[in-house]
Amino acid sequence: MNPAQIVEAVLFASDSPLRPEEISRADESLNEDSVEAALHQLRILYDESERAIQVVEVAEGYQIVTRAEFAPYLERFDSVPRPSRLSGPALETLAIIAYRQPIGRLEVEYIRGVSSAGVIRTLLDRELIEIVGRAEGLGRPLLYGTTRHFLEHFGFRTLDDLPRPEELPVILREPVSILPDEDDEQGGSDPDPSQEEMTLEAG
Amino acid sequence: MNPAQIVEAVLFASDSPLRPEEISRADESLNEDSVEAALHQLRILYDESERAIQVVEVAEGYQIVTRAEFAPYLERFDSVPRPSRLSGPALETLAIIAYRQPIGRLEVEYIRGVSSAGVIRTLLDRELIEIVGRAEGLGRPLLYGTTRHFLEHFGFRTLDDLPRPEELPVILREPVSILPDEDDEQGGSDPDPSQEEMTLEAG
Amino acid sequence: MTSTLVQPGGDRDGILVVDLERFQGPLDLLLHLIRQQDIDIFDIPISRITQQFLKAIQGVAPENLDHAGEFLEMAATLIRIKAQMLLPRYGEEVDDDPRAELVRRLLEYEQIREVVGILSAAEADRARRFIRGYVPPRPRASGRDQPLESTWEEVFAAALEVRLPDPRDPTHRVTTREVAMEDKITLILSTLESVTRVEFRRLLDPLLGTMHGVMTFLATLELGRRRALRMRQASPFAELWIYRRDPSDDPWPDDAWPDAPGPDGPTNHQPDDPGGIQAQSPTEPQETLQ
Repeated sequence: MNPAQIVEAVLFASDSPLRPEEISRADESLNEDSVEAALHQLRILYDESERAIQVVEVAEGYQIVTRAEFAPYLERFDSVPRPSRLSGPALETLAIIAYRQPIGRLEVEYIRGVSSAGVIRTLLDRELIEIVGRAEGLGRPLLYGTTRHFLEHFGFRTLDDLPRPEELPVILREPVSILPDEDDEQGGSDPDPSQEEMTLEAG
Repeated sequence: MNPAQIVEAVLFASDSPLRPEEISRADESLNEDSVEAALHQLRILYDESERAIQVVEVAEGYQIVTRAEFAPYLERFDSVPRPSRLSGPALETLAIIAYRQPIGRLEVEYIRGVSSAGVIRTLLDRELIEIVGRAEGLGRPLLYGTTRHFLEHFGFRTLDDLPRPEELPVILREPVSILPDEDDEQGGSDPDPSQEEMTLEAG
Repeated sequence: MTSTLVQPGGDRDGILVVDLERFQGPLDLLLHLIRQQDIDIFDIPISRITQQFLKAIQGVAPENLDHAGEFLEMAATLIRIKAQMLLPRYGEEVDDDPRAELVRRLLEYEQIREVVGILSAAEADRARRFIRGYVPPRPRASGRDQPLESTWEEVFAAALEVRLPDPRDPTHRVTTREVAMEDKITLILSTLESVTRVEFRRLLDPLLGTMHGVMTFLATLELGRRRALRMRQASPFAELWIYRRDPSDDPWPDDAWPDAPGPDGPTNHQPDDPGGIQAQSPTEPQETLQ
């Protein structure tokens, strides 16, 4: 049994992504480094032998999944379980929580402009978000953050896979208005809400 | 996409074994014979490349499983104890149950302000709490209390050893009722904790 | 500088006819109006946008629109900004512009919409990669066999943090639901079960915020439409009275309620609720409304 085989067996038998240190529990001969090396070997093997499955890095771990180009074949089968897609409000709420975590419900609602208790409950139920603490101050409101399952659902390795706030295009913002010292070109009296307030703070 | 790749993808993603005629539904180019040939090809490929997985034929059709000789690794993977810590919600719930036992889920949820079924299950799973009885009244809800294992793990001889200093919230220190309206102002009306939502006049 | 777009279905004022159901909320609608007309976000013509916003939400029955209260609240905000714009401005400071906070929120919301696009694309891509369908059940290590690293100190620290929401503490009011008109209808109907008339103002809880007030008013109008109650106002800005409308009752009785409101009257809005705790709807996260 070589490490790549053991890693393959463990990944194959798991129903969720596994971190290298988790995989290494399968045998004393393994450690995090040897698992990483075996994973690398396995990825190359799958690629070179043109397999329909591949090893992907997701949710801080590794998982075997089918290659995207086989989706049309698989969608024909009732026996192939498909994850359900999230609604617009759910995606919007997740977007805010992902960038602003830890964040309370009232702040989410202010950013969205609509009440969000129901959608937050749905996201909690689906384990896409979790309660990560309580804020200080009045009533100590609950704070929410994204889960590992959130990463898995969207195929992200870590939260860093999301673009940083400054990388997000803001369509409404005119290029000139980004620079505060060019205010005058916008026509004098135009207010320029302070730039630092406009960007999301990743957290 | 060759037939062996399609068959591999379908077998991998299906949640039940599939017969060749079922597999052939994946693509018009396939039929029972070409699927059989592809299955044969796949079995040889897995054997020759010494994979940890194999294609097996069971009563209901074909499926991909890990080879028997890897079972010890998987068992070990499952059984190697993972040291773990209780999450914030689990700690809070355990504290409430420890001090207010026997206590039902709804009462825990009322105190915590959030649904607690999942975290109670975790604590049951860890044998830190157990079902100790049922309450009287509607639905006879289950009541939870801490286990011997709880006492052993945290180093208490009996529950009387739990510290109850002044700074402990009254709700945990004393067996006060959590039902909010048992004082005279309410004129002996039925307990109705939801009234804070609906009270007509601000206090 | 802006050419007003007249879309199919647009009326002769050039005001866009929009399908409100498409929008996630008032900010989404505002962004749409701004984007459609190529408006400079830093110089929003508040008067025009307000008019268009009101036109867009006008005539939509509240029960047909999610978040009707929030749309109305935004309309109120726009009208307030419009009024403030008419006031003489002292200096040209950013803070002086009544539109500044709205602009900030719009830009922030625009970024969120960008992120939604990214998440949506990532989700679609991920959905094309299938995980293993069948994983045979294997014996799982019992939780008890996992070494537990948590200490009593941690449990005790959590115990010290436990806070019971006290319903009589006005600084610690718990709201468990989003503002739903259905709740307000229940509130009004249950109030009118114990009394035959009530001042509208008494239905409002100043601690619950504008949205609850708007919803309560919408609920009143809706019940009026359903002929479940009557409204009476002696003169503009006078107290609005709401009367129970029940064919078996004298519609205008001299009830003692306005003179002697008992604490156990209107608060018992769910007299049939059996369990007390159940009424709290504990499956929902509770937070304090500030």
